Amino acid sequence: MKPLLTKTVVLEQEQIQPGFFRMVLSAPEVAQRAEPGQFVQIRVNNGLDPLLPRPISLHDIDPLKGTITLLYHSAGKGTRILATAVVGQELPLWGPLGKGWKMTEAEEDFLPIYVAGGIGIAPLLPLAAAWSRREEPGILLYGARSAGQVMAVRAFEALGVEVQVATEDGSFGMMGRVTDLLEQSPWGERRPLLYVCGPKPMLKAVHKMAEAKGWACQISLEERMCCGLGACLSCVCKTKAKAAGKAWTHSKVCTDGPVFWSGEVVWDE
Amino acid sequence: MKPLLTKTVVLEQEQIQPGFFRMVLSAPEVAQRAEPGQFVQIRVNNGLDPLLPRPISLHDIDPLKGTITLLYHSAGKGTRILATAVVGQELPLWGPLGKGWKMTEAEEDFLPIYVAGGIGIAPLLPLAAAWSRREEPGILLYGARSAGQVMAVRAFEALGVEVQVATEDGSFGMMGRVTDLLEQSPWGERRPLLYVCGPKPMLKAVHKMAEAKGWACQISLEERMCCGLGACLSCVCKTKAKAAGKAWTHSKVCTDGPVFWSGEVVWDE
Amino acid sequence: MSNLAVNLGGLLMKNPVTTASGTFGFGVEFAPFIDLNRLGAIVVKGTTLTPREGNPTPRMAETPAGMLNAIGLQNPGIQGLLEEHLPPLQSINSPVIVNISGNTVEEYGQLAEIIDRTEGIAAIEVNISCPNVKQGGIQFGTVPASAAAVTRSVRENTKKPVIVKLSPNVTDITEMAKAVVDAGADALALINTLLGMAIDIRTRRPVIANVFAGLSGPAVKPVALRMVYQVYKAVSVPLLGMGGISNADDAIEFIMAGATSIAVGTANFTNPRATMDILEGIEAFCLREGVRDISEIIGAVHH
Amino acid sequence: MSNLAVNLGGLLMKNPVTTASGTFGFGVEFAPFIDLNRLGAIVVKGTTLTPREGNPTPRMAETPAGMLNAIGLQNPGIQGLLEEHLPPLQSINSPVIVNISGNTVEEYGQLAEIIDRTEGIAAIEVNISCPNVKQGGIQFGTVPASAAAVTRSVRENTKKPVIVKLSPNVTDITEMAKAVVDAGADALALINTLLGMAIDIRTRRPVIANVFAGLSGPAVKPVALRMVYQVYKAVSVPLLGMGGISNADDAIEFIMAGATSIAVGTANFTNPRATMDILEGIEAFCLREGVRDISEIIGAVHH
Ligand SMILES: Cc1cc2nc3c(=O)[nH]c(=O)nc-3n(C[C@H](O)[C@H](O)[C@H](O)COP(=O)(O)OP(=O)(O)OC[C@H]3O[C@@H](n4cnc5c(N)ncnc54)[C@H](O)[C@@H]3O)c2cc1C
Ligand SMILES: Cc1cc2nc3c(=O)[nH]c(=O)nc-3n(C[C@H](O)[C@H](O)[C@H](O)COP(=O)(O)OP(=O)(O)OC[C@H]3O[C@@H](n4cnc5c(N)ncnc54)[C@H](O)[C@@H]3O)c2cc1C
Ligand SMILES: Cc1cc2nc3c(=O)[nH]c(=O)nc-3n(C[C@H](O)[C@H](O)[C@H](O)COP(=O)(O)O)c2cc1C
Ligand SMILES: Cc1cc2nc3c(=O)[nH]c(=O)nc-3n(C[C@H](O)[C@H](O)[C@H](O)COP(=O)(O)O)c2cc1C
Ligand code: FES
Ligand code: FES
Repeated sequence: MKPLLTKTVVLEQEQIQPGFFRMVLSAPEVAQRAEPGQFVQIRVNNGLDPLLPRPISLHDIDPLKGTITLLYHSAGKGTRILATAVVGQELPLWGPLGKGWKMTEAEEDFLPIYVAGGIGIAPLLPLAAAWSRREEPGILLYGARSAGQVMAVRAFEALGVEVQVATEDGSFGMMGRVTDLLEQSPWGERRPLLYVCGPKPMLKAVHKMAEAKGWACQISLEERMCCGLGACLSCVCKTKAKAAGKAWTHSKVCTDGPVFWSGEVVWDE
Repeated sequence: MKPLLTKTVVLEQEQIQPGFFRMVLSAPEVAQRAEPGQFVQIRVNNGLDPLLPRPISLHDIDPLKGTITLLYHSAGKGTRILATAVVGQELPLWGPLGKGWKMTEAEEDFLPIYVAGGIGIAPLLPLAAAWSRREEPGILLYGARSAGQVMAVRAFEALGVEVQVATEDGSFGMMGRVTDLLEQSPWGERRPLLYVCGPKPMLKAVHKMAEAKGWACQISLEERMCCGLGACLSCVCKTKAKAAGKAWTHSKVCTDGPVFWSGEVVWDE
Repeated sequence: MSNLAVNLGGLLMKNPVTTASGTFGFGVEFAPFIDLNRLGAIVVKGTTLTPREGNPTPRMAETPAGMLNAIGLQNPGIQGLLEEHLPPLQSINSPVIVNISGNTVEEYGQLAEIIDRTEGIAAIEVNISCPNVKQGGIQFGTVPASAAAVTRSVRENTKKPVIVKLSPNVTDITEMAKAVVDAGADALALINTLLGMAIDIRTRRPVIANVFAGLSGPAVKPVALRMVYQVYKAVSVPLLGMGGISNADDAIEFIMAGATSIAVGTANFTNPRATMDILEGIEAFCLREGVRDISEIIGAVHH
Repeated sequence: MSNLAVNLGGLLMKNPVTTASGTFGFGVEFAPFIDLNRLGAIVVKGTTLTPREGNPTPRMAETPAGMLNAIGLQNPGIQGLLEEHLPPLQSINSPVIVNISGNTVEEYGQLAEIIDRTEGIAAIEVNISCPNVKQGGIQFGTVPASAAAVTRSVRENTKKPVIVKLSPNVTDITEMAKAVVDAGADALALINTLLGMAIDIRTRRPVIANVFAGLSGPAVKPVALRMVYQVYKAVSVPLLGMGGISNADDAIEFIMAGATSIAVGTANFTNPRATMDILEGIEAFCLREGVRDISEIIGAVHH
């Protein structure tokens, strides 16, 4: 569905963990068009500082209420300003953008396995919601640095998702990484379909495991963006070239992705 | 007294006429140092847009409460942002700056006549307060475009100041300009000391009258400013040169002024 | 309603608002937000003879009121453009301008020759100033004789309007302007990006993989405007002004400095409707100020 | 505590933080806000042989993340400086650098000669690049031979460290840098302001009385940083980096690009304590990153 430019209104803004915020926006037309894994380009204020919008995934899509929810880390200048937005404030954004998680090919046989690292949990919730509507809520394998970076677990559980958490310091769930959770293949006899979102090193590690084990796998990528529309070519990533004689080509994370089948993705060394 | 850089807190913010705001800030050290006719350089936000501070006069100085009051027109980008500041918000500023109204030479004989045009009323209130503490509240001659641009009249009246207003459309007081009020020399036998603040054409007109009639006259000037400290030389105005053979020299509105004796000021054609 | 139609060196535009190459893709990307038919013209992404993958990432960094980009002319090549991206634009009622870059003077001529015989392309914008390509790029844009040679090569291969796009990274922009006008340019576009860089102090490496990158956006507006003003005084061909235009007031500043048309670049990223907002703002300004024909205010600051 | 002392072409500074000429008056203006003794050096307002009233107003305009100024070198002349403004600085424990401008090559020499025999001035910054003076100014800053001539004239008249300040309004900054280093510069300062302008669309006149003005502030930082990077590669004298430095991170970017010292300009107007905040931020960075001597990170991005 085509994206649109709209002025949203902040309905809720809450710090759910130190530095991590959950924001509900009134954006009926976006909510009606959006699919899990898509994102929006949000302006954090009306001025020139910062100049560019920030890409943030849709963490919840409620077409009935006409709302979208963002889950974000106040990481730098722009998201820190976003975190100061108050209820009632207007925030312009455009979206929904990009190609989200692919569900069609997987419909029949697969068991959805959400593999999240840190704030990478954000775009997986609406996917789990969609799977749970198909009565196949799946399993969440969630890695984080410590308990202070574990979010949205209850929302997954409410959907019937089985949740397994690993933290590096052991302050929540088992001590270890998300790859340790994956090692245990907690899906038994079922064929897993991995949906992966998180920091780049984690994406690479999971990708490598999936390839070695032959698991189906989709990966959500991040790149610096200007337009989010496929126009500026800022946000490219390397993907397998279809043309002969070429190892890779540049795809646009914003419109060809952000979600790719792992087989498409070519990592830089 | 030396200026200082300080983080003030907004205590009150009120739209008193369409586009005109009165803002009370907690700024104890500034309030203790400030004199009538001085101004502050205020940052309207913490970002780079707008980059520069805005010079705003002190409209009320309360060293006991530790507050200063600004009366300002949301004229452009910066002041429009200032007008969105909410109670409790921090706003950095430095001040008090500049040389304010001069009272010493005038002490004995003169009757203070405040001559204001539009928002030029702002820096005259603390001056009237000082004069009224000397039990010589004086007369305010106030010109504005229409009733919607007449402000602070009650505050002057509360100080015992006699108030005469002229509006161009006659919607408040007499129809006419502040120079029409001046024509009537409402000070009777007393020697007037004019304190003038307002738009440039009005300053020129009053200056011309004062020269013709031999009235003592001080004028508060405005120029675009960067530093407000006499360092950048952005804000100069022409003043009579002391050196022989020169018609004028450049003075700094921010530190040599903003208030000048009318005899010092040289207008551009 | 004021008359906003302008003639940019033989290219008739129904209004002065067009897009800056590389910021508007191939036009259709913005179709969800605006009516492309309302644009005075559409300038598409820079095109080369053969396809290019461009530079590695990061290719972009935000800067105060600006941005750095080092896309490195990623594009599908002229054939890709003609086959894939031009057809969807044919139903649009706005002239298409193709922005071209070559590695050699000859390549510019070849590109011009291909475009000359292609229907549906109204004019050529010659990019002699892309700072993100190692080979050639910057050299053509900063040496008058080279810029003139490129211009002549294009001129000799097309009858379509030739708009030469100047680099701001020069001591004297008027010298460049005169050289390319003498060599046959019908109009000049300015400015391309200023050469800049940014450093990541944590990694102690340049932020942009390519090290250097082009600065655009509101930050550069004062420089761009000054150059349009200077070039207007120096040559008599019409100018396509750009560099930091974010709103109608900015656009009108460029027009008053001497631009016949203006291009919206980085502003498309901060507001996908920027072109329309600017067009409507120009219309409102003309109405308010009693400007009956936009030509009344072109170069007004010089009068 | 890390060692922050640097040697800028013979001028010993206890830390790399100094002020950009024209933005810090004669130092004392900022005494209410900061301890001048903590500055690595103080660069005062540009000085000429005879007093100047400068340009008419408006001399200043705000731009996106930047500002335009056309002060036009208003100053009390070298005698006025020595009599009025230098004495108050003598009690300050930071070296004073005087920034000079001449109308002719000879005037630069005369100024240098006067400064050479004046106690209490530690070094000379030679402004060959002020864009706001009709006579001479811009010419010296954009033609390598003229810049070299000015530099030689100063060099021949002083044994004090000579810092030549370069204009960014050139095609190739390294060519200018090499020319003045060959002519005897001990260090280079860069950048001065970019030439820009602004138009008031209501009056249809330039905003600045002088028409053209110099752009400074965060907007220009990417260009300034790129030039410091390029010049560091091209010459071996130390560099005084400036252009849009607003905070410690900016300053460290310049140091990593190759600046031995940095100057704070426009930021003094947005925060009169900017120099101190930047100094403290550099100290904190060094502590955090285990930098024991600032020299470890000068030019780090090149390593
Ligand atoms: C498709 C997509 C979806 C995303 N979804 C989320 C989400 O749901 N929740 C969340 O917290 N974050 C998300 N991010 C990352 C988020 O966009 C960045 O954290 C944010 O842009 C950082 O901006 P800043 O102003 O805080 O940081 P700054 O450091 O001030 O940003 C400077 C510049 O770098 C860019 N940048 C910095 N970090 C990143 C990054 N990791 N990815 C892309 N650009 C970056 C910014 O956009 C900006 O242009 C997503 C990114 C992408 C590309
Ligand atoms: C000493 C002094 C005292 C002042 N006191 C008051 C006051 O008490 N109340 C009040 O409403 N206004 C006052 N002003 C005017 C006020 O500073 C300007 O209205 C304000 O700076 C405009 O900023 P802006 O962002 O709204 O407008 P913009 O148009 O966005 O400003 C753009 C630039 O122009 C400068 N500028 C624009 N207009 C003026 C002006 N008239 N004077 C100086 N600089 C200007 C701004 O500072 C800024 O740098 C005073 C000015 C001076 C010099
Ligand atoms: C992401 C990006 C890509 C660009 N690509 C091109 C290009 O391919 N060809 C070209 O001539 N200019 C290119 N430019 C320069 C713009 O067309 C324009 O000249 C410049 O950005 C200044 O305008 P602005 O400040 O409005 O963006 C590009 C600019 C950006 C930001
Ligand atoms: C108001 C003002 C006055 C200036 N005067 C001078 C000057 O007299 N001599 C000089 O060499 N540079 C002068 N400059 C340039 C600065 O020293 C500095 O090179 C430039 O502003 C870039 O640094 P910044 O972005 O940190 O301000 C002036 C700059 C400003 C803003
Ligand atoms: S962000 Fe512009 S193409 Fe992807
Ligand atoms: S504002 Fe800087 S000298 Fe007056």
